[in-house]
Amino acid sequence: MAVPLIDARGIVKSYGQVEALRGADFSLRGGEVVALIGDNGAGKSTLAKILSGVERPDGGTISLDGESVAFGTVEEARAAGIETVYQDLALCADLSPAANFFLGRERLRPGLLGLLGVLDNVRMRRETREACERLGVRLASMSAPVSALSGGQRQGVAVARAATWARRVVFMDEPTAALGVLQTRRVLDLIRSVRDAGVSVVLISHNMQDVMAVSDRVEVLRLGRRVAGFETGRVSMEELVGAMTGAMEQDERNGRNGQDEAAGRDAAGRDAAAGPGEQAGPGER
Amino acid sequence: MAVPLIDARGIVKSYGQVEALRGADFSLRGGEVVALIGDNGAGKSTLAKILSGVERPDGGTISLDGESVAFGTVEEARAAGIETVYQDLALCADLSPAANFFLGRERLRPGLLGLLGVLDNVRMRRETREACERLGVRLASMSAPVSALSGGQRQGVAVARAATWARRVVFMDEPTAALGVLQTRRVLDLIRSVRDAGVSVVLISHNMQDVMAVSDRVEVLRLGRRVAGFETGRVSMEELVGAMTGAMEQDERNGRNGQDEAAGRDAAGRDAAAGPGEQAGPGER
Amino acid sequence: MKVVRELGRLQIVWIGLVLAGLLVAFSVLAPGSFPTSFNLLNLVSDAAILLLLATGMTFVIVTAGIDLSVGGVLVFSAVVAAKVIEGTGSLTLGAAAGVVTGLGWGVLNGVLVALGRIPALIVTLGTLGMSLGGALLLTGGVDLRAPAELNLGLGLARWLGVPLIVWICAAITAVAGLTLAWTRFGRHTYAIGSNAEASRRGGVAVRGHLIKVYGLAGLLAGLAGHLSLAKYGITGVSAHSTDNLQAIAAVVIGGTSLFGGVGTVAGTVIGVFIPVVLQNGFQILGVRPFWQQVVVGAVLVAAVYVDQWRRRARDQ
Amino acid sequence: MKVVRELGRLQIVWIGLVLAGLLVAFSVLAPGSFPTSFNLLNLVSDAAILLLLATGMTFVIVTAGIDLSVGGVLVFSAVVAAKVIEGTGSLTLGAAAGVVTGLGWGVLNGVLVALGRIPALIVTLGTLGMSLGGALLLTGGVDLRAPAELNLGLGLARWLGVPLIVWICAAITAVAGLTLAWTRFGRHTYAIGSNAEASRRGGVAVRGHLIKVYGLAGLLAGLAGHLSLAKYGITGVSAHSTDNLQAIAAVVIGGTSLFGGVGTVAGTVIGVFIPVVLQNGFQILGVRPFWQQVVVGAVLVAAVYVDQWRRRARDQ
Amino acid sequence: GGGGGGGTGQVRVTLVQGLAGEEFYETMACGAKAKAQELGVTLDVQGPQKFDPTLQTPIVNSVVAGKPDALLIAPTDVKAMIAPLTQAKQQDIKIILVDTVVEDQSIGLSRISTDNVKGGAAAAKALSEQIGGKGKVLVISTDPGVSTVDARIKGFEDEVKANHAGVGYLGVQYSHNDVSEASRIVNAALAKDPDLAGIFAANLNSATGAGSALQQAGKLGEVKMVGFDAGPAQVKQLKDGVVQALIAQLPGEIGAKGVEQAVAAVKGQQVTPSIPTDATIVTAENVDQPEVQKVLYKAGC
Ligand SMILES: Nc1ncnc2c1ncn2[C@@H]1O[C@H](COP(=O)(O)OP(=O)(O)OP(=O)(O)O)[C@@H](O)[C@H]1O
Ligand SMILES: Nc1ncnc2c1ncn2[C@@H]1O[C@H](COP(=O)(O)OP(=O)(O)OP(=O)(O)O)[C@@H](O)[C@H]1O
Ligand SMILES: [Mg+2]
Ligand SMILES: [Mg+2]
Repeated sequence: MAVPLIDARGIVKSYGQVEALRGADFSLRGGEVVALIGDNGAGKSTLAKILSGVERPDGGTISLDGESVAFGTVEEARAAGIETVYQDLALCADLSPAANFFLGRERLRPGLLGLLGVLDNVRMRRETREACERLGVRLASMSAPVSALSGGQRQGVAVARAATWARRVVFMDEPTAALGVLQTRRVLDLIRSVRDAGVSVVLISHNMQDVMAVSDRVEVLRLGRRVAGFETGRVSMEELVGAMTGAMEQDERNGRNGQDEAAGRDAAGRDAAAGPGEQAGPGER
Repeated sequence: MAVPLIDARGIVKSYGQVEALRGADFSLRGGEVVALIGDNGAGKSTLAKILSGVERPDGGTISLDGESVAFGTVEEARAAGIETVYQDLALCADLSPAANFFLGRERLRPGLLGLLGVLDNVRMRRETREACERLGVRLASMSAPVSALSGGQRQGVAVARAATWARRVVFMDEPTAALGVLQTRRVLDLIRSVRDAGVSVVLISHNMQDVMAVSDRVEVLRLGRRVAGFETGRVSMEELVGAMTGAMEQDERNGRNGQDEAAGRDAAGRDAAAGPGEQAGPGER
Repeated sequence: MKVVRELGRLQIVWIGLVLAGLLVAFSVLAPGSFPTSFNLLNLVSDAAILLLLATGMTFVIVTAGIDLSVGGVLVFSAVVAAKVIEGTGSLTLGAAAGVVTGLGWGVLNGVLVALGRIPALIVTLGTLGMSLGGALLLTGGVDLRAPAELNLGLGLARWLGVPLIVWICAAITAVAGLTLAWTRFGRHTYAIGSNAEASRRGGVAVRGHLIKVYGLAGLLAGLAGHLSLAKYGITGVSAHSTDNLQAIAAVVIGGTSLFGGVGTVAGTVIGVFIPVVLQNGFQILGVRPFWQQVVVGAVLVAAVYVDQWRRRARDQ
Repeated sequence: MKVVRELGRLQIVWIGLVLAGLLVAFSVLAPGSFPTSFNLLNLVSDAAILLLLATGMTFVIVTAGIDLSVGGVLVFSAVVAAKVIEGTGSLTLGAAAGVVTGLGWGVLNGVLVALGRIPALIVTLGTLGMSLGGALLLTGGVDLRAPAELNLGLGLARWLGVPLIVWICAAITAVAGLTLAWTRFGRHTYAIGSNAEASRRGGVAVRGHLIKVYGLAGLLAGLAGHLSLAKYGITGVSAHSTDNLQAIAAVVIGGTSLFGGVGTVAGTVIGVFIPVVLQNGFQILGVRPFWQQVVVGAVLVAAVYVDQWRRRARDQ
Repeated sequence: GGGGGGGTGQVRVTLVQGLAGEEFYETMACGAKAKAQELGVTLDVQGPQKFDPTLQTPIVNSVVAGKPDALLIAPTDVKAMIAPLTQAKQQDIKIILVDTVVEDQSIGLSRISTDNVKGGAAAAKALSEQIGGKGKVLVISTDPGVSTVDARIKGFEDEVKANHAGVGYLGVQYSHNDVSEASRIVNAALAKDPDLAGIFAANLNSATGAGSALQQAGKLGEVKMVGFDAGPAQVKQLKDGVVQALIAQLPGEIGAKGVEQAVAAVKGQQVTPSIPTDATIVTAENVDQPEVQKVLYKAGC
């Protein structure tokens, strides 16, 4: 198997007194869907932000295609083909859906006007509407600002944007939290089709059905550390919940995941990186 | 049966060109859990805001305990014992969780200091922490502002707040969207216990499992109108999804809900108000 | 809370109607003196230079920033222009020097705001003091005079009966307005003001863009300095201490939010003219100076109130 | 983007260290003149009245508002106080009249902002013009004099060697600071500035609270007017046109965000003293006035930069 | 002997201007500096950014903290400056009042004052003469409440009312020291009274703005203008025909005399308690005469 697309080791990040990540590992190969799950406050969003270049880690190493990188700006991550649906969506509330969809990638008019930087609003609106409707999200008005959209409509715009622009990896931090039943299904379909197009997807979600439905692997974060990794086909929902809440490692009654404590975090991290055919046990706390 | 606690008829609300509600009906009796479901942009949040006094409707009537009211300020709704978890949470990002929890209801120090308006921060922090932990939400730092919390932690604060203060009704607009598995279960438990204490709950959710698990009745909004009402025990998830997306009313193959078109919206609304033992059919569009 | 941008467009209609209403009212009350081409032309001519400052300020405020330094930069640039003309004898070099000087101050503001992450109010308050002090140092506190060929040339030149300075300011304002409304540069300006963090995450080069925006405001202040030198024939070292507030007020009257993300140059144009027209009209009506201050203040609030009220009615 | 409130507390430590550094530096450079009780007392005494204005401004800015009218309200109140004393001969009545007048202007601001929903900048720009114009109308443009018993009484009185006016301003500032930090009133002030809509939904009486906050700022400006009348013996109709900017600058230097929700009165106190100390120190060092402007501007930016930089280092 | 100074024997004098960066006061500072150099004394110059006692008081306080031997000051208010100057007096600093005075006669060992009322009257005479004794005249001032400017206007008004019956006085407008504001005022005035005959611009920025408006309207020279002060910029305006007459005071001489008196006071020599100075009317005709050349202000030093 080739080197992982993203390989993050021992990522540490604290905000003042709060340690959001305490040495988290994460790795991702090309063309796979990895679910990143964990309790509230486990550090999932923080990890996603660090791997998207939004936040700078306090410690740890990140390599991309085997080469060590020091992400610290979004531009670098974007240049590497990484897009993200942030949990807080990161939309400009005063701008229209189309302006947000094309933010930083505005389409210009053809010809001289384009050279002068004149925007092609008609085209951008059309493309945005199309991308949203593909997700089943109907926008009542294309010129109303994002602040006038319903929660689900906003999320639809953010998901459509990331999926459209990603070339290698798309991080989706709870992309369906505000979406309706139909829209959620469409997003899961989208994740699959994006994966089929060769783009890796990292899905952060609290919905175990969705996780089971769409992911190839599941990585579990707890209190800022990776504590377990599973192959989706071979794990049950109860096991996932147990790993998230820490119930499992306390009683270790689950044979398949009850590996030796000595395997520990590092072992688990390496396992996960090695291939989807294996699954790692829960690490120590 | 007594008069409904809340009875809203023909609520109309437009924002500029966009008609968010086009004559929606809604009614609620004491001590019941009603799920309000619908596609993205169906107008659920708008309806919740109107019934919480945050927005003023353009048309329609609202009565509370059979008396017509003209909500238009949050104070009135609060005075009537109505609390709300807003979809956008409506927290002050710069303030601490405790400050948000007690916003507008600050606890003062006992004695003279209290008369001077001095806050009892210690007590407010303690009570906030307790209320959040009852939901399984751990707050790493009680003095950090809400902007430093994870998505789930924020939602936990908002849910705990509304549930703590509600005396008659609590509207919960997607209260578990950002919550983990455990926390979601706790919120569903909370909804039940709140109901058992005699407080009505309106649950807006896209998660049909949760809706089925906790609600007594389900009301369906589509394109700004109430299109169907069901008793939860007698409806399947497919039927709910069908009613939301409009698939059902198009082919009308579902006998139980395929009432005469003439029953129409008003009939549906009255039915729903009549009692939990009945269920209304989908209204016309 | 934030004003819907679409309505932002409509808003111009309303605040524009307020201005039109004022013009009509004064024309009715003083038919012989107010609506004369002589008076209106002078009115436009006196507002032209403020218009440049307010246009730059619009960009800055749309990014949720503020620029208090414009008056100081104007004076400093005028002094540099005057010195260069005096030294080289070339009007073109002088104009260029003034504009470049303004740009320099603007870029300094932008760098301190964007890279130093110091609040814009403090940065520009600091550069206001520095540029004004610098201008006084360069001149010893004694106003420099423009050479006659500038003052009598550019200062008095007319085209189609309208002063050249008005044409220049109007053209630049129009270009700036179109840039803000229709180009990528403008789009990024709105995006940063609406949500700087989201813009950064979206891949907008926020820092670079802020430097450009403050640079633009400085450049326009520099140009304003040169034009002011031409028009008034003097550097006016003590004369521009209220320029910043005047420009900010014009921008806000025009519907731009101090919290960023919303606003138009067209609104600013109207916002420049409302106080100017009020002042002119009341003076022509013979309102006593102290009363003028009172009435202008009250009418200003009322004008914006009408505008807000109409907007809210639509909003409901 | 918004500054963590907890760090807001710590920030005072840093900006306070900057002030302490300035005090030490000037003491070393001018050991015989700067750190004398005579000089420091004068320094405090000269800053006292601005402190009142800046304290009121802190509340206003924490609600994400702004008050440009303070200087005008100060003058108007001073004029009313002087007229009442002249008319009735009672100093107490005069003081009361001044304070009540200030409160009235503040409440007017608050009503227009809260109920009229007009941008605070426009409202207070309008009331600035109205109050200044009104003061000029009342006086005919000629400064009124305070009666000798006020000027020589309250104006010169000392307690424990410190001017009474300083005690008054310090006491009021302390009470205001404690109110903002520890009481329900303060909590609601922060809440409104942080998210007015969320506060409204949370049941905070946003409009009433805003009226109170602007009323407080007006009241303090009215009191400042009376104290200024006592201290300087004149109403100073032309003297207060930059008070608003000075007060706003002090508030922002002290770490309060113009976007609301964050800030402390303690920070504002330091923010008042940094420019005052700079000016005083450079004057004592004999720096020429023009250079002073340049240097004060530069040091101001640097001081806030140090503060921001330290904060960011912690933040990471 | 050099009182409370650094003990170096060098006499230290500080000049506190009424307004830093204004030509009148800068010229005064130049005159003072030249004289200080001549007498071998150290001279510091300070001044507020506005003509305003609340801004001048802190400056006086910090100057006094530095304990110079003598203080030359142009008090910005006859009453408000008494308190800080009394403090200075108590510190044994010799006080010389230049340009303006305070009410308290015991302050100021010497008072070298400009009579602004007289200057205003002179402006009225000059303007009346320019317009041939009849026509409407307008006054443009900076801000209300600036005592020196108010005095000029008062002198102007009184003189017009008393001695120039043919002159129609239109009153004062305030430009807030802003050139474009002054220009707007004159525009509106011309729109309202197309037969405007004369303008008295009470300070430089007002004259500049008014001149620009007249120039744009093509009424330069037709509407007569009288300015105050005779700095290089004003003299240029005079020569360009923007203004027809200037009222020149003697700031340089006031500065020089002030230093002379201060040094005398410090050294315990005889001082002259009161030295009034006069105002001169400068016109295009007399500007090149040597005795008028002498009174023109100098552009820096
Ligand atoms: N900017 C910040 N400042 C301070 N603390 C922060 C900040 N961002 C995150 N944290 C803290 O770091 C921890 C992890 O947060 P994170 O958002 O990564 O959790 P999460 O796993 O995404 O949780 P959720 O499922 O609730 O979204 C939380 O305790 C949170 O309070
Ligand atoms: N303030 C507003 N201005 C303009 N349009 C609005 C505003 N609020 C809501 N809308 C529009 O009204 C419609 C209904 O919005 P609402 O938020 O009620 O939907 P919802 O049912 O809650 O959807 P979701 O499930 O996505 O939260 C949407 O089309 C939305 O764009
Ligand atoms: Mg998260
Ligand atoms: Mg919703």
